[in-house]
Amino acid sequence: MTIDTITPDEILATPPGDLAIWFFIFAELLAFGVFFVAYAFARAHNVELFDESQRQLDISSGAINTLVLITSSYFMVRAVAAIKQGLSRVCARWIAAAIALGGIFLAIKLVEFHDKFSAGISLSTNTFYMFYLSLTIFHFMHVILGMVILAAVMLKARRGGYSAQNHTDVETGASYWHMVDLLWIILFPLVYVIH
Amino acid sequence: MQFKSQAVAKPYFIAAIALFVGQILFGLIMGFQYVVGDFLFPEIPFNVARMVHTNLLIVWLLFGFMGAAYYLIPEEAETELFSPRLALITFWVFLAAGALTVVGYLAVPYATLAEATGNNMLATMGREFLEQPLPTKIGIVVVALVFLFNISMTVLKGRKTSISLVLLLGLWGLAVFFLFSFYNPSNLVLDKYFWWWTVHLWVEGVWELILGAMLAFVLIKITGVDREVIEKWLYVIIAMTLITGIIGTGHHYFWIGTPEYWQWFGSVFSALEPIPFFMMTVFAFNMVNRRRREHPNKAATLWALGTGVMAFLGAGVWGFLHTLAPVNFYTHGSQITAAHGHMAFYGAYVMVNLTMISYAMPMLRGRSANSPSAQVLEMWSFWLMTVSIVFITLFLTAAGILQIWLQRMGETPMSFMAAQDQIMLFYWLREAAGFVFLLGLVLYIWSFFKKGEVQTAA
Amino acid sequence: MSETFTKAMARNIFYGGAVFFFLLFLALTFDTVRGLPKRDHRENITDSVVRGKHIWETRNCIGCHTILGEGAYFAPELGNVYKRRGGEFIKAWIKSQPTGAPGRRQMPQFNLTDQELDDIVEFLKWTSEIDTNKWPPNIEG
Amino acid sequence: MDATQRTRFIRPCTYVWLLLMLLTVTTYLIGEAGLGGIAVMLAVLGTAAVKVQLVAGYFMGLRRTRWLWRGIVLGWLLLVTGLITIAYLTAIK
Repeated sequence: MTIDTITPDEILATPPGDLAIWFFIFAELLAFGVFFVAYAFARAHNVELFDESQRQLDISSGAINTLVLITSSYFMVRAVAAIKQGLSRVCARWIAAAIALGGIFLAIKLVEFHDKFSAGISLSTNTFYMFYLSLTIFHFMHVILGMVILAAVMLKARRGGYSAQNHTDVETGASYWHMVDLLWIILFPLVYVIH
Repeated sequence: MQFKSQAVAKPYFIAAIALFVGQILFGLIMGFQYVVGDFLFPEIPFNVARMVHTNLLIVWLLFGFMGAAYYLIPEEAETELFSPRLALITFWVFLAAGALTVVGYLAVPYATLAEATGNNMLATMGREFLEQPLPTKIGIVVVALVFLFNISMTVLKGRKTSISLVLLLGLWGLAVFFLFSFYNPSNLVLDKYFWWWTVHLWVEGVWELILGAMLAFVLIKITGVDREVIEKWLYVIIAMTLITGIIGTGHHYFWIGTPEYWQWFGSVFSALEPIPFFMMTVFAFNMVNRRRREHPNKAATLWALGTGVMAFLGAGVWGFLHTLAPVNFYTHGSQITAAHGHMAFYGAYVMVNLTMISYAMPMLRGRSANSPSAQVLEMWSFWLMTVSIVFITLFLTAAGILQIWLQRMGETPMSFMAAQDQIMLFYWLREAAGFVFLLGLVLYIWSFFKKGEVQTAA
Repeated sequence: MSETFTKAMARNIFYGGAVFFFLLFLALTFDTVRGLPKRDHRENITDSVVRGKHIWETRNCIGCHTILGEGAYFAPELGNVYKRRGGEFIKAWIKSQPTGAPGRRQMPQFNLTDQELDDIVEFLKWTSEIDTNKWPPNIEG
Repeated sequence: MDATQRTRFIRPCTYVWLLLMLLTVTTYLIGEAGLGGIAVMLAVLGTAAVKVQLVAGYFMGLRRTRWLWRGIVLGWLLLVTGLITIAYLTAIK
């Protein structure tokens, strides 16, 4: 696999997209990171309860969701690549595909939530489910917010609002979307798999 | 002072400082009642002195916010205030309502006051910080609406800057969340749940927007750094404020009957609440270091920098001290809470008001800054007041730790009163620090009257 | 910071973040309010408890005491006083105030009728049965 | 951005994407098999860490930025996974 070597002149001073979104990304990473660690230490106190409740989760839908989000994240990379060449219509199509996959993620999640809520599980059932529902709902809302951002960027891209020289918003939207994917990449194994 | 109508801010600032003095006097009475229990009993029982102390605090801060708005909105919007006459009318209405309420607290037993003011029709009295009788609460809403109408019209017909927009957001938010003080269900848990929507979403939500806007305005004027940079940082700071502060309300929902998950949400998000205050301190020092002009008003610069630091210390550090659920389990309802309250209110909201007043007052009197000798006096008052609040907070923290150790830990816990007797020393020390604070406040007032050669109006 | 960080984006994050977290807060509020009846036993709120809360407010007890840890820190916590002292003690205490002991903290005499005394005790009894996640740490409150 | 540079940017990301899919499937299989214990936990957590580093480096483009930005994400990642490992180790005992 050709790992592309970075020539020193290509080093950017700041990450792609608007630096303000990166303040927001780091704040979100901090908040989610504290929740992940809180989950782990809360589990340390009642391992049996966590393992037993964890087994009731639908692991396949969690895995599919991971694949969906990673692919959606990849589509955003292709969208950024497209706009770097000035192909704003192609870029808009890639973003639309990413949003579609985001929609699939939400759908799978809603089915999962429906099963849990109809089984009478709520935030107050037990500590595991409190963490499971808080983390996944908190992430769920981030996916929605991400899709709103991408939709805004897509509409402007479709109208040809971006070009090879001016496409910071596309990179900003992409960076936020990658963060949403990155958080789920940790959330899935932590909550669904490891015990 | 570029616009005539900015002069309407002057009475607001004067009233603010006058009520501030009243608040401190009643604070000293209460401080003494902590050590000599029957001081001024039954004429002014502790609960009455407390109502006057806390209500004067909030009313004078509101006067300060309104004065600040009447001063900076015309300058930001680059147009005359919509109606200076309306501003003066609401000034007298608000002052009268405040004065009558305080007289009501002091002259009449609270039960009789409640009877006489329609509390049986709509019971909204008897809750901390919201003890005002119904007519006063309605008066506050009317004054707030007229005030907001006045400055919103000014902004609409003038230049819209981020600072005036953020200030309007904060002030409209303040008015909206005050409406929850009219909701008083007979279920205590629901009552407390939405009581915090007025109290917490004020001081850890919309008031921080007002604080940010005022500080940004003063920093632009003092440092001359261009508006784009300062407003950019303002948005990042208040974004972090609401991101952490809204769910941060959860740190009040640990022990009042609300579900257990609030202990996780409240702890995590309120633990992040010091971040915007830290950013505000870095922002303030950064702007002053990169200043493009030497503003003659050194005192206001000191106040602006002090606001950042003390807000971070009082609201941020001392808040974090007891915000995590396992810690709060022991510190809830102890003197630790009182310690945080003092330094947070002073560091964040008292100091930003004093920053605004010490910047705007000379302008309102036709000069860019007070004479150097007056400014030295003002700086003395800054250090006296700030250091005394630090000591009040330290003494109350020590009292709180000892109180928790004696009353809530170990096998043989003491009763409340027994524990209070053991920590009397700290209450004496706190009272002494209170008098130092009063001295600082007197110096602050004196500095406005001190003569000395004066710079021309910049 | 150079222009790599625009005010427009910072403003969008402010509005986006504020709305996002306020919606999340409303969702949590909805869930809390829906789940409260099981935790605060509101079925036990009799007329007497309601009148008791009214007396608690109109005598400004919050001006000296704390209830469930919130209020003034001058006098004892009353959220669990019913469990600590029992109803009769509370009524006797209120009737016998102020103590007049020199230098001690004084509680005013509210001249409550027997009915009002029963109401305030009912209110404090109901308050002591709220599920406060095992707060306060011990009976001293 | 000409064709060659395009491939130099997209091709690695495509490979990274396939690798991420593969790692996800392996995590899923481990989870489906219900394997437990420290070794498995460390393996799955390690996989997640690698995936995060890939996304941050290639998808987010941090490989093309100053070391500071990658350091922040890497530092955060090490802290979070480290604390999780500690929590799981203390739990097992």
